[in-house]
Formats: sequence, structure tokens, C-alpha cells
Amino acid sequence: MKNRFLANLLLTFIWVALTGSFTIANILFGFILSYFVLFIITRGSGRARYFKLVPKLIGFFFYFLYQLVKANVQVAWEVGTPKLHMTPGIVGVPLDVESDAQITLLANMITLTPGTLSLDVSEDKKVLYVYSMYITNREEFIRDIKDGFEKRILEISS
Amino acid sequence: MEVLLAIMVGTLYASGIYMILRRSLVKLIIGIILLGNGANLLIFLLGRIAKGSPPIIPGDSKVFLEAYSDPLPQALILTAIVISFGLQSFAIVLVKRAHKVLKTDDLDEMNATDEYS
Amino acid sequence: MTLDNYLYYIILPALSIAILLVFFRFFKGPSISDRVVAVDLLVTIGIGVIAVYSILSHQPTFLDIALILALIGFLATVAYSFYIQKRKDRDK
Amino acid sequence: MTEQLVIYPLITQMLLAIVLMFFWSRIQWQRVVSILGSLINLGVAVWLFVTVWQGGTLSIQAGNWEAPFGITFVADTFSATLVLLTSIAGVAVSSFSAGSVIPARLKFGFFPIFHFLLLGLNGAFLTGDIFNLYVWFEIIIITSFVLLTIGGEKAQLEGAVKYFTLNILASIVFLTAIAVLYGLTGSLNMADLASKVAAVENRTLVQVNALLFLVGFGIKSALFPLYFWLPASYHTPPSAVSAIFGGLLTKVGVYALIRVFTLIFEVDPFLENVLLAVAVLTLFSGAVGAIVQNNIRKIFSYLVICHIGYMIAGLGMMTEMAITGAIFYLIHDIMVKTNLFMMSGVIYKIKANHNIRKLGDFYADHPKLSLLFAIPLFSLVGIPPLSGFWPKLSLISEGWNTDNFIVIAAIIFASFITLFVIVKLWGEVFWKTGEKLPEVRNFPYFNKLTGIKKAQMLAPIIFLSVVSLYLGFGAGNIQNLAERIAFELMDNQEYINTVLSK
Amino acid sequence: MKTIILRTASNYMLPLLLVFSVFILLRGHYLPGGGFVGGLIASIAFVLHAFANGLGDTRQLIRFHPGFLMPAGLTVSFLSGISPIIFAGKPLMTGLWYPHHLPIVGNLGSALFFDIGVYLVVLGVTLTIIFTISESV
Amino acid sequence: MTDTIIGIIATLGTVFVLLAGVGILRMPDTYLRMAVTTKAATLGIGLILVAAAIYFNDLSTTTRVLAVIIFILLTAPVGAHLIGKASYIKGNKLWEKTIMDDLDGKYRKTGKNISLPRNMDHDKEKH
Amino acid sequence: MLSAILLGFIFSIFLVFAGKYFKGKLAVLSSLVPLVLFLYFLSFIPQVASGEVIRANYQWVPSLGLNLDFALDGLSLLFSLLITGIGFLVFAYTAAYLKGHDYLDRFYGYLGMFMGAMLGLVLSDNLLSMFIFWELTSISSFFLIGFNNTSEASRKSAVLALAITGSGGFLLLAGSLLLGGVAGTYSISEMVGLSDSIVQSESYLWIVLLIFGAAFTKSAQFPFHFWLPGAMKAPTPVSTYLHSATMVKAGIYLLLRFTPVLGGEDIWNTTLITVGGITMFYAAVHTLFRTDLKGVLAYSTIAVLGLLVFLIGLGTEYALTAAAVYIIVHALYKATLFLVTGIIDHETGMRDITRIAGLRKVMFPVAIAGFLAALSSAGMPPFVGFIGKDLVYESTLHMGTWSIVLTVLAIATNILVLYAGFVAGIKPFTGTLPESFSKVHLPGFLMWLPPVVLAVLGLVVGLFPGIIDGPLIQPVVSAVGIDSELHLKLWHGFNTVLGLSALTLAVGFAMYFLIKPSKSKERGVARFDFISPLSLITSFGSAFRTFSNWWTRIFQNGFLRNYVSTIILFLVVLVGYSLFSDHDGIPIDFSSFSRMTYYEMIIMGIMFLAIFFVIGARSRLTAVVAMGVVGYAICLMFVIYSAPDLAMTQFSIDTLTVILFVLVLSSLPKYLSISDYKMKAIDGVLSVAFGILITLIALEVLGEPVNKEVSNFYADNAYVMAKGKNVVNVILVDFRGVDTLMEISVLTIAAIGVFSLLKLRLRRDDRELKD
Ligand code: NA
Ligand code: NA
Repeated sequence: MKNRFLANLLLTFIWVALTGSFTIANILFGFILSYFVLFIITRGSGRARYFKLVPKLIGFFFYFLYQLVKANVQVAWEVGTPKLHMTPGIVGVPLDVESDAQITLLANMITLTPGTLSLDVSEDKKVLYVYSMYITNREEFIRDIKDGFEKRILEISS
Repeated sequence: MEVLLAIMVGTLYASGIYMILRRSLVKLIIGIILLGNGANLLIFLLGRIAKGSPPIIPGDSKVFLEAYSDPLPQALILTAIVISFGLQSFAIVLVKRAHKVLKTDDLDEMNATDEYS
Repeated sequence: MTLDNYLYYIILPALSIAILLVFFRFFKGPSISDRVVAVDLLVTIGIGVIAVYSILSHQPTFLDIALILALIGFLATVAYSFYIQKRKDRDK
Repeated sequence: MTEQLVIYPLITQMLLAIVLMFFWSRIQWQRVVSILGSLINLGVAVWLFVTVWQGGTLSIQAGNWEAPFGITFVADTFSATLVLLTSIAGVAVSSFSAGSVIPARLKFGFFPIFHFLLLGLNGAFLTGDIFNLYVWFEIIIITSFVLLTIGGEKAQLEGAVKYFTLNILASIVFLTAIAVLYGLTGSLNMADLASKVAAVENRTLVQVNALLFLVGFGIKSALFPLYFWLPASYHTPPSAVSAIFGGLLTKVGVYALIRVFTLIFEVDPFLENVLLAVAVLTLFSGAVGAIVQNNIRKIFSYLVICHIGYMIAGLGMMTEMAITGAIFYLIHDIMVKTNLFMMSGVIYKIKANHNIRKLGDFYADHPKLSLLFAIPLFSLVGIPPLSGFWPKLSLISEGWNTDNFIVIAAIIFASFITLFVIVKLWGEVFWKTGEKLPEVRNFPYFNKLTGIKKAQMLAPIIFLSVVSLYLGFGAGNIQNLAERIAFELMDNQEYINTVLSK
Repeated sequence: MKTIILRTASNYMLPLLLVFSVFILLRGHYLPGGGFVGGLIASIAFVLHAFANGLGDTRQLIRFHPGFLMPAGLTVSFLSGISPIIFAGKPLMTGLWYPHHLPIVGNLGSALFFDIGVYLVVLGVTLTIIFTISESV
Repeated sequence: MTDTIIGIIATLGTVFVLLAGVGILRMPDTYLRMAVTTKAATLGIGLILVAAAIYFNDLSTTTRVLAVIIFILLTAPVGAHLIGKASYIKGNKLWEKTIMDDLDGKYRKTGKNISLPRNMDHDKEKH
Repeated sequence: MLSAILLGFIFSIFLVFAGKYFKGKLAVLSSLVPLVLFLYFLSFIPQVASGEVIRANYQWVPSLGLNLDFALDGLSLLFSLLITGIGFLVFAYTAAYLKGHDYLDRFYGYLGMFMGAMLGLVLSDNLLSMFIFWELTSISSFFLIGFNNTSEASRKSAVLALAITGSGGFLLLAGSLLLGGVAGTYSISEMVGLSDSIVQSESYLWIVLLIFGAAFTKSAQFPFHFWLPGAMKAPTPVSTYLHSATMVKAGIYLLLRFTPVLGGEDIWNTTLITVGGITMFYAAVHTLFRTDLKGVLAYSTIAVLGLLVFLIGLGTEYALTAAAVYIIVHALYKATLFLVTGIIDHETGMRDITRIAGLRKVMFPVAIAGFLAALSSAGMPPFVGFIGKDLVYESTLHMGTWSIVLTVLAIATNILVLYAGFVAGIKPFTGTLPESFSKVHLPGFLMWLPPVVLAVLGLVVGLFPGIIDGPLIQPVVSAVGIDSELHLKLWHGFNTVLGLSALTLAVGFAMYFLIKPSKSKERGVARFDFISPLSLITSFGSAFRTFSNWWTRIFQNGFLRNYVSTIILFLVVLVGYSLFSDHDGIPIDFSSFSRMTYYEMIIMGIMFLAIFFVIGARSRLTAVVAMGVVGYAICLMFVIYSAPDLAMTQFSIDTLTVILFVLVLSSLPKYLSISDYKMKAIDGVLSVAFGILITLIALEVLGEPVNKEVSNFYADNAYVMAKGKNVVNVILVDFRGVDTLMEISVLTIAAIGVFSLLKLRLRRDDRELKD
């Protein structure tokens, strides 16, 4: 998978060198182009993972953006209206992700979306304590996170 | 604008001295830092200020084509900032040690070396 | 209205107001954490101000400062929280 | 490329400092390297001095950027002389440190810092750039902080807090003065500033600027009423440190004052009055302070302050002869004060005490040493024809010539008190039958030390005593030197022309 | 601070910051940056690592005492400062330049080595100070 | 055209930043302030930076802008997490309308002053 | 001649190294040194008597006008002979007196040094070199008085003597320099020719007063006389040599030497007559109340010194001749008496006149010497003392209106001097020998011969005044600037003077038999000690010490805040005065300033608020965080004002400082707010004044024209010559690279300092400073 990525980068670089144009657009174009070229020339499941990953990554990115914007709008409404409607609380979310990197990524994603905040991870790395502004139901909140960010992180990283 | 900056410099000097006079070790250091900032800004101000024209020769040209702000005070301040950093670090540690050994934060209690022996 | 004017008369004042609001929180506290959060936010908004200012003065150079701010401002926050966790209740 | 010679003293000291840092905890190596290096540095300083004496002012432009654009180093007779004196004191104190400073301190960078201090001093004497002078001053103060606190004993720390604060204050004032100077002239090169400052129309601002420099350097020189850091701290560090402090630290402030007020600013009547008033009060306060002290090093500390007054009086009168006196005094004072603090160190090693009320018996127990110590002591007093006497001739007669009777009175008063204090000290420490001092456990008493250690401590005292004797008996030569320096200072054209290569 | 979040993040940031610091160092002659800021960023990288992982780990990572960087850096700067005296008979700090243009660095000259020395010293100094302080709290 | 895009993106960013400003002022407790604001700003600043990148439209600026954004995304949540945790340990009160606290008792069992390593070098302290 | 002077110094330096071997015989041999010199000077008598002045010149510090110019005229010769002649006897005497003393070598060393100095003093024709030797005599005297250095009284007396004569020395220095400046030369012989212009110069009064100060202190004139009785703590040879025969006469020498230069004016004569008169009478009266032999002699010495000053003040031919004679007279008999006293002290172990008697039985030659000297001091014919006294009365009688007063004064003094001479020279030997003295015996001839020689000389010279008249006295008088026809004679026939002499003797004898020295009288007069100059000077001394203490405490009071305030106050007053005094206002050119924008104002506003927040913060961390805000605001300011490098650096450093603070803060003390409101108000006013001053200076500087020559050079050459585009960086690593090199050195040193401050833990053994 790393090889694929490096090859992708190399091809991008060659493209940029050939065209002689160091603009961001050209580089992006070179990357996409070489990605497709690589996608086409690659066979076999082992090597194909790179090509499955990239769309997932992009998907993850847009999911994150969506969450970010959604939550921001929610907060905007909260902040912008005179009354406070929050029902905040701290919830311990049991974790399926195991590695430090996954936990960190998940926690950061949660924190990055307004309205929630990862406070701590338990010593045994089994529970993530999340502060949230809107909690109506503990289970629902946990499910949101597990089906949302955690699922996607598991997808891209395993 | 310069007027405001000059007042700012004066404020930094005044507050720096005021903090040094407060008998407390921690305030002493804060005072010294404020004074240092004041002196740096004074150099900056008196070297004359200019907006939006950093002294970096643009792109492909070999000399400045437009106005540029005076680089010399900036270099001087940089040196001064770095030196003050060295001094401040030492000061912070000195205060820490002094507090630990002398067991007081009150500078007024630190007058044994001026006593007659 | 040119972009410069728009940035100068609308965006920059808006950011300035944001800074003032945050600064007000810094003043009010009441807890040290609130102040640290406020300072952290100030630095973040500072990055935005620098970005706008670099557009206004046509100097991409200033973005380098934003880079440093983003990197290093974080460390101050780490240090503060380190301290808050560490210190005893002497301070109040 | 004789001009290269100007920075050789700097290169040797910096090299020494760096090399010694690599020898971090090998203290035996450090001792050897420091002493040998100091000797080499002395050789370089002599070489520089002789070259300047014979060939006139030298200057070199760092980075090969013509003045006033780069940083200039200049060795006129004044600078070369001070570099030479620094190197002499450097050799002496290096050896003295090797013998006297306890290993624990040596293992924590004593020698590298010490050579950084000498580097700073030499740099301050040689630079021709006002901001660069600030940087050298910072080297000096940071090294002095470290040397002052090394070991971190109670008194050291307490003294250091005061020393630190007031010296930082001095640096801030200095920096403020540089800011104003740059704002007025746009230049930092001292030779260039001479004409640029003269061309500034707003003389009030020039005077204000001069006063800022006066206060900034005045704190460093321990003038009245700016000297408080000195009596609070000079008696706290190891004697070797006191020696280099007492000999050179305040003098670099005096050097800067003399340089700035002869080259950049002219001393107008107001400044003259200020300088003279300050000089008189410095003489007075230092003298009066020395009377009431009982700690040997505190006595010397106050005398350091007191005697700065002579030099400032010379500067204040601003005639060639008065400056001559100030310069001669400067030369004398560096040698003698360094020696006296080393002397107090030996006394301490022998008796484990600094209090003159408790000390005693020195003459009976150590007649030869007493005789040796009498040389710096009575040189300090200025018993003619010892070195302290000669500059007073110039100063007092210039006092008469310029009708500064109060200055004369102050000079005489200070001389008298110095005499009295030293004589009292002699009576107490050397003549008196002292108290039976309790044996301090594990104290490295002098007689327990190895012969090498003893030699390392005594040789520099003998060396500096010989130098002071030469200053006294060879006063003709020193007077010539001082006159030449004064001439060059008053008529700064050679300096300016050399730097700006006109 | 015992938090895996910070620890993980810091492990990723360390190489990032180090590379970034070298970048800042090398471009200093052309754009804002240089040895000083570069050195600070590098040291901040290690400090961050130490905050997250404890000083012991960071020390293991660096292997030698950071204090060693100070004389090393001083040597580099000092030698590049006096190299013109030794090699060209010119005053100290006179720029000596390699005649050809290099990528990234641009012109290779004594000034760059000087700046590298600054970088090393700043790194050494900052780490020494911070490590010493946190060891003795 | 570009100017318009820049204007819109910058405006969006500024709005978020402003929201953060209002939020930090209005919210009743430390956690809410953090939750509401800290990262609203992240989005806002990110947008403003993107605007700058579009404005200068060259590789080096764009890479720098990307670097800034990545740095912010990397550091901001970690920072927030740290302050949040620190505040909780220190005992900053939760807002009165808070409905649950799963962390309750997790730290305070050991007494009011949670015992934390005095030393940054906590690994070393074990042995 | 230089070698003659140096001989003494060489001798003492030799002793430093060879001291160990200097014992017994060698000490006796060492008296050859003064003897050789004596003979050497003796050989000049013919030349000098013929009016010649022998000169020798050596350059020393020519640019200061200081050269070793020596001139041997009558006056110098007289003194040289006294110095070496009495020196010879004292050297010999000491060998016996201090026989076996541990520090004999030192003693001779000091003596040799003193002799050299004294010779240099009287031979110098250069005022400055004379001053040098003058000071050296004070110093050697100091060491000699303090010779018994374990005795506190000795030490105190030595310090007192040096304090008085030393301060006189400084007056001489000031006077010499002033005189040299007025005369344009330091050559004394040249000054004689310039006398008129010197006397008429404005500085004349100063010169005279300073010279008087020097002479009076050295020659123990009232009210500076009190150090001399104290100096008697020295071993007797010292008292003999320094404090009677030679050193105390240096002041007399000085006055005589300058009579032709400065004399003849009213202020000169009146002052000398008054001071000399008071001194001689005051001291003479004091001799009545002393029971210590040396005390008696000390006061009578002071009386004679007063008399000499008095005579110089009279300034007539008679008076000056009398002075010259009296110098010899006094040297001969007083030296004898001292030596005799020394012998008594040495043999009996006491000097208490009320308990010593009958010693003639055990030390007859000594008694002879004492007797002869006493008679000479009494002015009995045919002793030389008679001639001297005659001349004194002769001169007082010729003083016109004041002659009666002056004569009475002289007579009274002489009577008392007689009394003192008898008490010291005769009384110990008369009466019955107390039992306790039965074992007392005559010392070796080395001790008793010198006084005998001196005493006999007094008789011989009296009988044959021609021995001294032509060869010594006349040259002295002419050296003092008088063409004298006066010749010494023992017998002048029956005249007023003879009558007065007879009166003196009669009253003196009567007093000697009627008034016995007693302890009770001594105690009685001691009740008035509190108004004596000594106790006045002592209480002045302690008052001065108290004052010194107070003054030192006022400034060095231990409070750092006071130090800082004083410095700032000094700065504010000085700079403020300069700024406001010169013109009507402070010109600030507002038009040259740039437009204020809202964002700048906001940044500034935040910064102001943050600063006040720092000041008012109650918690350390809050203050530190607020400091961070101040730093970040400055950083933003650097951005706005085109200083990206600065912004970066400021920001990084600020953050690092915060980290440092945070790391140490928990081990730091509580954040104290200790000052009361009054202190805060005072400090506030001072700080604000300082801040306003800086602001005003800044604004005024901003109105001045700008010179950008240097920075333009940087901008133009940054790329072209230094191959860099970031000019600030180019300045840092190239144009001003030295700054940077030193800046990183500062950092390194600071780091080492931090390291050693925190890591260096001295072992308990090393805890107290050991180096
Ligand atoms: Na968040
Ligand atoms: Na969130």
C-alpha cells in the first residue's frame, strides 16, 4: 500500500516536472491522473486496497466536513438565540478501536466538531469520555459516535 | 499611530518599573520582561514604523522595488529579544532557587547581604 | 466594492470584534481554564487576522507567521494545562 | 594584515571558552588549558598593544563591510591598554582560580564562563559599534550572573537577586539610549556617530540621550546613587570571582562612559556639573561606606565604589590632564583591586574568616605574605610613589586649574579615608592578636593545600604586585601612556579617520 | 501528563516539527525564519515530546546530553565566522560563497553554516534549560 | 470572480469566528465554552486561510496554507482535550443543567487534590 | 646624592631578604650606614658654607613636572647632618636597646626607610618629590609607632599619628599642586625667584593655608599636637629619632624652606606666631602635669616645636637665626634626654617619674648625660641652650608693639621647658635609690655612650659657638633668604636679655624644687580631657562614624525596591530637568505621524488592558497568561509593522517563557501583594513619571529628521553582495554577524548558568563559601 502511494506521488512529480507548471491545480490534476493510471494498471486484491482506501478517505473527509458544518450551524443557532437550550453531560463511550492512533484520531474528530469535546480516555483504553452539549439519551449518543466516526475510522485504518 | 505606540512604550516602562517595585520575586521577573518589551518596542518605534512592507526582497528582483521598512532595528530587536530570553530564563531559575534557599518571596526580607557582618 | 475594501471594512472589523469578545472572556475568567481557552482562541483568531492582513498587504510572507502561531501556540496550551493539573490549590 | 590583530584577543578567548566547554568535567585539564590559554592571550594582548603603540590606531571591519555599515573593531591606545590589563588580570585570576576554587564549582563550568567574561570585557573594549557594545555588555552581565551564583549559597543568591535586577535595569536604560541614538542619527558606528550626533539640531534630545547613557553606564560603573548592587553582592562569590569583578566589571562601565563622552557626546556645562556632582558624591559615599564595614571584601567593595569617583571626576573636568589622571587611575585600579580581592581570598583560605574584628596575627604568622600584601594595600592608598598616588597629581592640579574646589576636597577626603581604612585594616588583620578562630571542619585551609595550589594562588598576587610596583616606580612610562590616551580621546580625529578610512 | 491522545499526537508531530524546523532554518536567508526560529521550533518539538511522554523517553530519543549541542553549535558558528581569516585573509564574518546555486538552500556560503550553528546552539540551550528545570522541580 | 469566491469564503470563516467569540462569552461553564467555541474557530480560520490561498494562488503559499490548516487540525483538538481534562481534574464546576457525568468520582477518589506526578518526568519517577 | 638617599631604602630592602641573619653584631655594624652618610654630608660643609648649592637632577615623571631634583644648601645640610648624625647614634643605641628582639630586622628596616625618606625630604628641590618623601616619613613613622603591634594602644597611636600626619600630607599635596600651578614649576629654588608673583596671586591664601596645614600636623602644632604624645608608644629610639630630632622637624623645615617663597606677608607671620605661641605655651604647661617621663618629654618637644614655629613667624634675622640654633640645641639635648629615658626604661622597666629616683648611684655616666642635657635645655650658660634662648629673647624684644606679650610668652615657655628638662634629666638621678632598683645596673656602652656624646656636644658647641655658626647657622639663615650679619656668641654682656635669662633660670629652678610631679595632679588635669583637641577629634571621629553609618544605611538599606526607586528617581529628575528646562515646550510634530486605524487601536487597546491585568492579577498564573497576551499583541504589532521575523521570534520566545514559568511556578511562592496603598501610590507616581518621560522622548525623537544611510546600504547590498533576500536575516548572519555570535554565546552562558544553578548541589561540607 505504501508502494502504491509512493508510486502515485512519483508519477505526480513526473507529471509536474513534465508540464513545468508548479501550480496547485496542476499538481492536484497530476495526482488524480496518476491515481487513475495506477488504478487501471493494478490487479490483485492485495494491491487493490490502496484504491479502496482513497475513496474511503475522501468519504471520511467529507463526512467530517459535514459533521463540522452541521455542528457549527447547530452551535450558531444556540449562540445566536437568546435562550440556552443545552442539555450537556459527560458520557463514557465504550471503544472498539484499539490502537493509540485510532483512539487519538477518533477523539480529535469528536473534539473538532463543535459541541463535543473528548475529555479523557480510561486507563485501559476501553472508554472515551466525551463531553457534549446535547445529550438526550446516553445510548443514542454512543450509537451516533460508534456508527459515525468510529466506524469510518475502523474502515480506513484496518 | 506613533502617538499610541509611544504611549504604549511608556506604559510598558511604567508598568515594568511598578512591578519591580512590588517586593515579590515573581512580580520582579514580570516587571523585567515588561521593561524589556518596552525597550524593544522603543527601538522599533524610533527606527520609524511602516505598514505592510517587510524588508524582504521580493521574488526575482535583486533590490527593493517598493518601499521597505527599516531592517536594522528589526535585527537589533531580534538580538535583544534573544538576549533577554537568555537573561529571563536565568532570572526565572534564579528566583526559583532564591525562593527555595531563602524561603521567602518577600524581597524586603532579602537584606542580609547588606547587613554589616 | 473591491475585495480589499471588503476585507478592510467588513472582515477585519468583524474579526476585531471577535477578538474583543474573546478578550472580554479573558478578563472575566473566572477560572484560569477559561482564560487559557480564551488565549488559545485569541491566538487562533490571530492566525485569521494575519491571513487577512497578508491579503490586504499583498504579502504572503505573513502567512509564515501564521504557521508558527499554529504550531507553537499549541505548546503554550499544553504547558498551561500541564500546570493546571499539577499545581496545588495555592493560587486562589 | 596587521588589522587582523585587533580581534585576536577575542578569538583566543572565545576559542578557550569553547574548548573548555568540551572539557566539561575534566577539571584538571580545564585548569591547565585555562592558564596556558590565558598566557597565550596575554601574549596576543602584548602584541596588540605594542603594535598600536608603535603604529597607531588599528581598526578592522567585520564582514569586510566598510564602516559605518558593518561592525567595526578598533584598537586605539586606550582599548589596547585595557585589553592588555584585562589579559594581565585574566592570567592572574585564571591561576588564582585554579588554585582556590573548589572542584564542585569547577565541574559546573567555572572556567568556560570565566573566559566568556574575559571575552566580553575584551569585546567591550575593542568594539567600535554602540549596539555591539551592548551585546558585549550582555555577555559580561550574564557571565557575571553565573559566576556570582555558581554554587548557589544563601548569600550568593540574595546578592544575585539585587545584582541581577539592577544590572538588567542598566541594560534596559542602555538599550533605551541606543534607541534614541538610532532614532536621531540612523547609525550605530561610534566613529560615524561622532559627526552625526554633532549634526543633530535638537540639542535637548542629544543631552537627554547623553544622560540616558550616563545613567546606564553609571549603574554599571557603580556611581552614586546607582551603586547599590555592588555592596550587596561583591562579597558573596568565591574570591577569584570577586577579584575579576572588583578589578574589571565596574571599569568597563567607566570605559564606556569615557568613550561615549569623548567620542560621541560632548560634555556641556550641565553634564559637567552632573558628572562632577556624581563624582564627588561617589567619592564620599564609597569612602564613608568603607569606614563602617568589618568584612574585608565589603571594605574593598565600598572602596571600589569610592575610587570610581576619581575617574569620573577626571572625566567631568574634561581636560586632557584630568582625563590623563582618570586613565592612570583606571590602569592602577584594575591591577590593584584585582590583587586585593585575591589577597582577601588568601587570607580567607588561611583564617576561614572575612571579619577584620576577628582576624589578626597575620604579620606575626606570615611576615613574608604580609609584606607582599602591603604592596597592593598601600598602592591602593596611593602612598607615594606607589601607583595610586600618580593620578591624583593630575586630578588635583586639574581641580585647581578648573576651580573645582569641592572636587579637590572630595579627592582629598577620599584619599584620606582610604588611607585610614587601609591602615585600620592593617592594624586589625595584620598587627592585632586575633581571636582564636574555631577550626572549620573540612575547610581547605591554606597550609593543607598542595604546593602547586599554593603557588597558583600566590604567584598571581606576586605578579600583580610587581605590576603595581612598576606602575608606581615606572610612573613616567604610565604617565606617558595615559597622556597619549588622553590626547587621543580629546582629539578623536585619528580614531574617526582610522575607522572610516578617510 | 498521562494522556494517550497527547502522546500519540506528539509522536506524529515530532518528525513533522523537526522537518519544519530545518525548512525554516534553510530558507531564512530568503524569507522569514533562520537558525534562531528554526532552533526554537526544533526544541519545541522535543519539549512537546517530553510533555507527553516524560523526560526519560525524550532523553532516550536524543541519546546525548543536549548541552553538548551548545559548544558544537558555537564551534560551527565560530569557525564559519573566522574561516575568512584562516582561508582568505579577510576580516572575520566576511561571507565566503560557493560559486554555484544549489536547490532549496540557494547560495551556499559561510552565512548558512553560521545559521546552522545558531540553530544548534538555540536547540541545545532551550533543551538544556527546560530539561534541567523539569528535572529539578 | 476569484474575488467574489474569496469574499464569500472569508465571510463564512469570519461568521464562524464571530460565533466562537459570542459563544465563549455566553456559555455558562468552562466546558460549554470550550465545546462551543474552540473549534468553531478552527473551521472559521481554516476558511479564511483557504481564502488567502486562493488569493495568492501560487504553490508555495498554498502549501503553507495547507500546512497551517493541518497544524491547526492536528493541534487544536489535542489542546482542547488537555484543557478540558485539566479543568475537570482541577474541579471546575459543571453547569447546573448538566444531566450526566460519567467521569464523576474517577479523579476525586484520591481526595481533592488529585495526585499527579509532580514531575514532567513521570516515567522516571516510577523507578 | 641619590645614592645617599637610596642607601637607607636599599638597606631596608636588603633586610627584607636577609632579615633572618640580622642579629647582634650585624645590627651594630649597620650603624655604619648613617655614619658613612654623616661623614659624606660633613664633607660638603666647606662648599655650602661658601654659599654654593650642590645639585643633582634625575628624571622620573617629567610630564608631571616630577623629577628627583636635589639641592644641598645650608638648610638641607643642617637637617641632613642631624638625620644622619643622630641616626648614627640611634642605630648604635638600638642594637643594644632591642638586643635579641624577634623583629630587630624589621625595626632596622623601618629605620633605614625612614632615614632615606627624611633625607629625601630635606634634599628635594622638587616640591612633588619632597611631598613623596614627606609621605614616606609618615608611613615609616606609622610602622615604627606600631612596632609593638600586639598592643592595642600602640596600634591606635600609630593609626592616629598616620591619620593626622597623613591628612596633613594630603594638604601638602594639594598645596604643592596649587603652588606648582601658580608658579609654573615645581622647582623650589625657581620659586624663590617667583616669590613676588606667587604672593600676589589669587591662590596665595589657599597655598599658605595648605602648607600650614601640612607643617602644623607634622610638627604637632596646636590643635594637631595630640598625636605626638601617643606616638611615644614607640620604642624609645624611635621617639628620639623621629618624634623629637627629625621627623617632627619636617614641618619646621617646610616652613623655613618656604619662608623665602611665601613669607613676609601678614597672614604668614601672624598665623605662625599665633599658632606657635599657643602651642608652646599650651604644651609647656602640660609638662607640669605629666608623670610619665616620655610624656613629659613629648610635651616639652611640642613646646619647642611651637617655639620654632613662633620664631619662624617672627621672621626677623634674630628669630630665624634663633630658630636655626634652636633646632640644633633641641636635637642635642632632647635626643639625649630621650636616650636617657630609654636607658631608665630599659633597665628599670618603668618611666613613672614619681617612683624613679637615685639612679646616679647605679648609672653614673647616664646621670651625667641627663644632667648636661637638662642644663642645656634650661639655657644655662655655657651650654648651647643658652645661646639659643638668648636669641629667642633677642628676637621677641625686637618685635615693637607686641614685644612685651611675646617676650612674656617666650619666658613662660622657657621656664616650663626648663622644668621639664630637669624633671627628665635630673630628677631620676637624685634622691635615694629605691630598694626595688637595687639590681639595676649600667647598660652596655652602646647604650650610654650615645647620650653622653650628644650631651657633651651640647656643652662643646656652647663653649665654641663658632663650630656651628659659620659652617651651619649662617648658611641656614641665608638659605632662608636673609643676609645676616649676626654671629653667635656665648657672651653678649649685661643686657635685658641676660636679665631675662636669669629670671627664667631662677623661676625655673624654683618651680623644679617646689612643684613635684604627682599622679593626683595628672588626674586632676585629666578631668579637662574632654575639651582637649584629642577628645574633640575623637568625639568628632565617633560622630563621623555614626554619620557614616547613617549615610551608608540610608542608601544601602537592603531593600531592592528602594534601590530601584532611587535609580529611577535619579533618571527621571535628571532627564526630566534636561527635557523641560531648555525650551518652552516639547516640540512634537504630530503631522508626521501616520493615520491611526481601528485594528491598530484594538491591538493597542488589548495590550493596554492586558498590561493592567498583569499588574492587577491576583494569581501568578493569571499574570503569566496575561503576559502571554501582551507578548502576542506585540507579535501582532510586529506583523502589522512589517517585521515578520520579529513576530516569529517574539511569539516563540513568549511561548517558551510561558513554558519556563509554568515549569517553575509550582515551586514558586504565593503571589504576594504586600505593599500597602501608600507604597503603591508612591511607586505608581514614580513609574508613571518614568513612563511619561519615555513617551515624551520618543515623540520628540520621532519629529526629528530621519537618516537611513545605513539601512539603505543593507537593502541595496543584501542580495547583490550578501546573496540573501531576507534583509533582517542577512543583517543577523552577515552584516552584523558578530552580534549574533555573541547573542548565542549569551544563550549558552545562560543555559550553563541555569544548569549549574539547579544541578550544582554543594555537599554540606562545601556549603559555606570555601573559596
Ligand atoms: Na470542540
Ligand atoms: Na465539538
